Amino acid sequence: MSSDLTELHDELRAVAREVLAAARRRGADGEPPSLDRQTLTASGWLGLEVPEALEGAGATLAEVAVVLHEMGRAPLRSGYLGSAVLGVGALNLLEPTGRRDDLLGQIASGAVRVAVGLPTGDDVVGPVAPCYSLEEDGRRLRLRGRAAFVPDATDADRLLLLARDPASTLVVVAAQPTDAGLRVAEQRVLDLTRNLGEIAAEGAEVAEGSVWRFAADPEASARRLMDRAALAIACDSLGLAEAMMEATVAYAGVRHQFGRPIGSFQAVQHACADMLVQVMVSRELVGTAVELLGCETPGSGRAVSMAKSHACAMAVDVVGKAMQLHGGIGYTWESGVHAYLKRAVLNRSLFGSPTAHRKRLGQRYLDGVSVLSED
Amino acid sequence: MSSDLTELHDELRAVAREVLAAARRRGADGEPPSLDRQTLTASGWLGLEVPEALEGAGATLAEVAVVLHEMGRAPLRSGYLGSAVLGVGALNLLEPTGRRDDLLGQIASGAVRVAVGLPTGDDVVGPVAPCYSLEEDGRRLRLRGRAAFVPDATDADRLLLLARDPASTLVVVAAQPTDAGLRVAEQRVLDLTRNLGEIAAEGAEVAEGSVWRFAADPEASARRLMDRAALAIACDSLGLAEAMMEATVAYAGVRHQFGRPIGSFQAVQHACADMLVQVMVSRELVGTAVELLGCETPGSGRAVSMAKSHACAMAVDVVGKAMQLHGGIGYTWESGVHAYLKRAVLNRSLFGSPTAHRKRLGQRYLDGVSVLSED
Amino acid sequence: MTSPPPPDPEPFRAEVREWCRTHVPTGWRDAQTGVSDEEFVSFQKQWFGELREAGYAVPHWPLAWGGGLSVGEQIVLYQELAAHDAPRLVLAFVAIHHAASTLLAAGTDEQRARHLPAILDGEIWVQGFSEPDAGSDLASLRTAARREGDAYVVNGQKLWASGAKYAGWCLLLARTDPGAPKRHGISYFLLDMRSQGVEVRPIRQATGESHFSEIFLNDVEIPATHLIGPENGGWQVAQATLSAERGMTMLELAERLGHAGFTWLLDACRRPNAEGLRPIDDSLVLDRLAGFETEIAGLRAMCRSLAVRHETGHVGPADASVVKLYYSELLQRMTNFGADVAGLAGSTRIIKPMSSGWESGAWVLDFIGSWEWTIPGGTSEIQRTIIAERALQMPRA
Amino acid sequence: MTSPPPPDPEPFRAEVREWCRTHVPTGWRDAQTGVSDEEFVSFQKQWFGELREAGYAVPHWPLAWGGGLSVGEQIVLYQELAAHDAPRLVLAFVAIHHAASTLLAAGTDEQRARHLPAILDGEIWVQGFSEPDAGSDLASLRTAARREGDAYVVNGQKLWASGAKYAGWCLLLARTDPGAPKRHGISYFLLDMRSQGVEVRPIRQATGESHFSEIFLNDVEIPATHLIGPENGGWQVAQATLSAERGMTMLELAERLGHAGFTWLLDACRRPNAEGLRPIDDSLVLDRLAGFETEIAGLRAMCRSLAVRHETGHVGPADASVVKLYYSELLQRMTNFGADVAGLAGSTRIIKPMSSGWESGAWVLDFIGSWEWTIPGGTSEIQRTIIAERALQMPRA
Repeated sequence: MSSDLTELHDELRAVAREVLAAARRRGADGEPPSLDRQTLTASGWLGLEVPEALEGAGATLAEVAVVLHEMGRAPLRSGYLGSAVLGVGALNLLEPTGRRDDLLGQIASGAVRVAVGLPTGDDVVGPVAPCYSLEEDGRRLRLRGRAAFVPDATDADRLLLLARDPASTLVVVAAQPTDAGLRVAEQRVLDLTRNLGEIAAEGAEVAEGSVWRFAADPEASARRLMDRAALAIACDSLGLAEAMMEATVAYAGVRHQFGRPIGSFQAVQHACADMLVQVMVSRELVGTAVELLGCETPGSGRAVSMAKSHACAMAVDVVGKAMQLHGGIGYTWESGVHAYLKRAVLNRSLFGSPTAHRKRLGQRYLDGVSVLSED
Repeated sequence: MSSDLTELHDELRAVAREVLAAARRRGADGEPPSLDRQTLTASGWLGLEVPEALEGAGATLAEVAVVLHEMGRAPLRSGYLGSAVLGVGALNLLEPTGRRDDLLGQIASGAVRVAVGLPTGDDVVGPVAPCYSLEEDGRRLRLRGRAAFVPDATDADRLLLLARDPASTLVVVAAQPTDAGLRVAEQRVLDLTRNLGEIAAEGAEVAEGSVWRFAADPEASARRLMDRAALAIACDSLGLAEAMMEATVAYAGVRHQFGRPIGSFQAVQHACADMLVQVMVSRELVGTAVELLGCETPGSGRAVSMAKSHACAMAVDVVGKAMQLHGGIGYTWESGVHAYLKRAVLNRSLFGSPTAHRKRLGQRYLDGVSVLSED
Repeated sequence: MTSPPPPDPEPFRAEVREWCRTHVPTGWRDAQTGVSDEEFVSFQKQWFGELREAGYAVPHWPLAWGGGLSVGEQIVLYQELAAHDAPRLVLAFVAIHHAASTLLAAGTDEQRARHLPAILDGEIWVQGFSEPDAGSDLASLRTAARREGDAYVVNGQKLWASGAKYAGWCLLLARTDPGAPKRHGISYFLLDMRSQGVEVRPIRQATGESHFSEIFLNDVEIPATHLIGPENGGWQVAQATLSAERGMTMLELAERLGHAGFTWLLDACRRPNAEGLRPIDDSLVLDRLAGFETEIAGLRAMCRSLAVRHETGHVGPADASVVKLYYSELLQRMTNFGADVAGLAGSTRIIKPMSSGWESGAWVLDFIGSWEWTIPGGTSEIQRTIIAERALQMPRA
Repeated sequence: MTSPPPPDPEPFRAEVREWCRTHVPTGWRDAQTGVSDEEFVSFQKQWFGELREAGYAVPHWPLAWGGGLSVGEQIVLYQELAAHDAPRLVLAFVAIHHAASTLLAAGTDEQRARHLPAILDGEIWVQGFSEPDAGSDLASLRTAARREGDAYVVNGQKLWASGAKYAGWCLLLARTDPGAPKRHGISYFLLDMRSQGVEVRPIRQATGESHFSEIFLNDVEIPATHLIGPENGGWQVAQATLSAERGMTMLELAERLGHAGFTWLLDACRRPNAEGLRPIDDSLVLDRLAGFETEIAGLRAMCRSLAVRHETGHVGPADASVVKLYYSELLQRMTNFGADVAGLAGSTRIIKPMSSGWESGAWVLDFIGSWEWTIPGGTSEIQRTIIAERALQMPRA
């Protein structure tokens, strides 16, 4: 990495850490912790991957990953995942059209918030099975299907829904939540720092010009988009784990029992050492995946599945251990450890469980492909 | 357990521990450690399960399990597994005949040593797939097949080979290692405390009256015999682990580093505590299986698979941890820890790996049988 | 082990089974989901009353006080209650176990006569041991009790008092001799929670519930007759009774893990996921399930052995720690696996029924709730140290 | 990180690949199985000579002494040697890494001129650090060196000296000031193993091999000119150089785990068992394989990062410990799984090839051999303490 880029990332990271920590402090009691729309817009993060010509920053997935990592460190509802990660990510994979470009610009400016209707579960291997299909109804096209656990669905002004068209080609259908035949409903989950919802299409009429096509191979593009979603969650889990590891080390340094800081007990020291090792391994895997997926390198899917399966399983272990080492305090609502644990558990399932991603890796051994030639 | 029985077991255990420890001390350098034939015969352990009418002790699997446990604590070659556990076990499942009774008596007196040709691998679920088959050749029967890793094969005077007869019924074929068409060859393994061999039958002619039938349902009886084999190994692994746990605790009490006994370091203490917990859990599972298999209770197969899978995986972990906590000394040949580790690794695979036994348990969930009704 | 073989428990088992069939309320889990505190307390008291009438509420108490079942019968009772998925006595728990065993072991005749019948009548108790700076290191507690005439005046703060908001009485540890070494200046009191100066503030837990409270004690007067055991001898009383109840309650919890817990896990694995696949059709999942069933079988057997050893007086010095450690970590691993298998849908179960145990099928909540077992009552780290030092006699640090 | 981007390593990669194709001896594993000590030494020296001629033997040394490859080129070199399953330089290991880095960091010009060319010529070294009562607690070593005129007279006993039976020279730590605090009275010597009073006794290991020896030192005279670094400053010299070689050697080992190690694991899983089933057709096995591939990928990336940080001087205080700990425990878990999958047949591989690394496909032997990584060079327990105290700055006990 060039030194310019490193400095840029350091700066982005420092600003994000400050902004997000401030937003968490502002959180009203009883309300889900969230980053308000103005602050998010002002941050410039929404347009990071939007081309400069469309008023974006023209940056890359690497910078988005920095923000995602920081958002894991300070979990809040923000709409960033729906709009900037999945929305912009989807749009950048589509054929450039005026409508697409307009929407990119509107996301960058914060004017429009987007949610993307993708499979959010264990569909990580084989042909993509989108949640929606387009049917011909005379001259019109109608949309049917239902995507569940869609990030930021209920706050979205615009919906981008991955579907198969009547020719079985993967396309993206642009819709409004208010369209007839569409229904958007929040799905309440234990993790209050995520906003997830279901988008049901019951024969919704698709407006003229709302079926958008991928610029490259649709199957590969859709899989890429889903890989991006999985990797975004891996970045988040890495951030969660890192923050909880640091919090645990800090707490163990000040909490005294038996006349000593608990951090001087070998059991606590060794548990923290294991946390660090696990976090460092995940960091490498996530970093590699961000690099490869950002460059459209072959084998990026493998790197994503490694990062997703490792980081999301690791985060549950590390945050769980953090709760344990915080003792009674860690089990209180007030300590906030629970929020990290709930998010880590949700992250583990969102966009493919560790097992599902390992199945994708394991498929290669069966296929007899030389595993090493990919390296 | 009645107090008489408890006292009997305590006495048996104490004697066995002493006899086996003495035999290990006598071990000549360079020779595989072994229990000599006279001592074994004099111990009376060979005839524990042989009926009193046939000069045996008329005891049960519970007493054999005590001896097996102690043999795990002090691993030696002895022939006990082949003759007293598998040989007597097989014979007791057969129709009582003069020949069978004679052989039982000869085993009890130490006059004849036996090996039993059973599948020794992962054949633990479904119909038994014996290693041998009987073919009709005019009026004669010929035996074909090959059993590998048969305990105590090369020292045996008599072979009992599980086979399917021409009607596909499971039977036991009694043979001599010197019979034409039979070949017994040692299979050298890393674990020097076990004597394993291959018994190949290449159309060996079966003598008149040498096909012995099971007294009860042949399929169930053969499975019972294989369960007995698996459980014998579980007892052994429990003994291995227990002995190494005790050795580690003792060593940690005398070895000093940093001016303290290493047993006062939390990392060592907690590792030893985990050993104890695992050993205690295995002890319960093995105890339950011995009780159920000894009483021919339904569900004993399930208990055996639980005991085998838990104890044999546990022993590898516990003995491995023992090597780690012994530090450099534990890695020397002289310390003897390696002998326990090699035997634990071999035990894990012998008569069904943990995975194979868990598959047998898991099959029940698929079959939709109410799992709880068995309790 | 010189005791005679226990009497055949099968007739008693048949009796309990019949009773469970006719008495365990059907659908109580749904009915107890999202209820108010009042409804919870009323349900608990009613269920306790039914058990009491059957003679099943306090089976471990001496016959004279209303108990008197043999250990073999207690094992059968808890097996059957678990097998029939009966509600748990969560509200009466401290009263019938900790309070009763303390009163029986160290109480005066008057104290027993005052409280044991009252407990059978529904008196609720809470344990006031932990403090903000005395968690794992309980002996460093600082709540102070100063003798003044016929009473002690108590000041301090207690933490992690389970069910304090419902309790009429509290088992209180307080320091009566500030000059003595840590464990030697502590006394054990029976505190009436309606006394002046007692304030209870619920603590919200990681699961969102508030089973625990802080108790603030501000110049609270406790009559000297409410001291239990000798002055400054409270630590010994607490140690003797802290693990006394472990045997049978752990057995109950182990049986529940084996019945409801494992059944729900099988159910979760049989439920098709978003892709229409059943986890149970994957050999990876079958292997994990078989591993859990095995571990639960080991735990249940260990608990039965421990209960029997309790009766014969052969309990090892860390047996209770072994069982607590193994149960709590198994519970944690199993609920973690349940949460993994349940997937995204598992996170939508945002409330669990009251009166249930630590496994309810709401996997994510159950997983988070499992820390309520690995932390309180001595963390897993403390248990390992106890096992090493007491059972294995390893040298102290 | 302000260094310029490294030059494109691809041309160098092509060069190394071509060289490996023409130079790595085919079938060396079979040929090196069951060979005598002499054949092993001769094979190692020959292979070392070939690498030296190509400029690949000591790539990490300064250019002036015969090395001079950039870190990027070293990474490529070790990746390709692993990818082509080249023999390892096990015999020269201590010489080219520990001895050389010690000489370069603390040696005099004379010492360097005497030994560095000799090492390139095949001089074998051994490390004499550990003692019977100084293992994890190395600083408590008791071998004593007493100054007498122009020489030191050494008495004591060293343990765990890898390759001592082949070595011409020894890196020796001995106590020169018995009165000073533990770490302050130790000096570092270059000991000629042919000196009077040096006796080497091989130790048989758990695997049955004897790579290690005890070294007995009985009134051994070492000329004062063979002191390296200041008298009583040996601990600091040893600390500075102990982990100096970790970066690139760990990278090499990680690459080997990723190539030969994982390939053998796949092979073992594709081999039908006694029942004719291939483990790889079980999703449980696939899941484990995928987990190992992921962990190896993480390890390899971590080693690459560490190598780069070495060059830029950004190495963290416990980075070497993190990598050593993770590698050794991963190796242990992976060889354990290999032994499990290989089943009974795995126990019949009773000998492994010389010149190989810690993975040879003889799974049970490899598993047992893995303790050679989790114990020496600081046990896993010691590594965790180092990580906690140095990287996480946790309070010392």
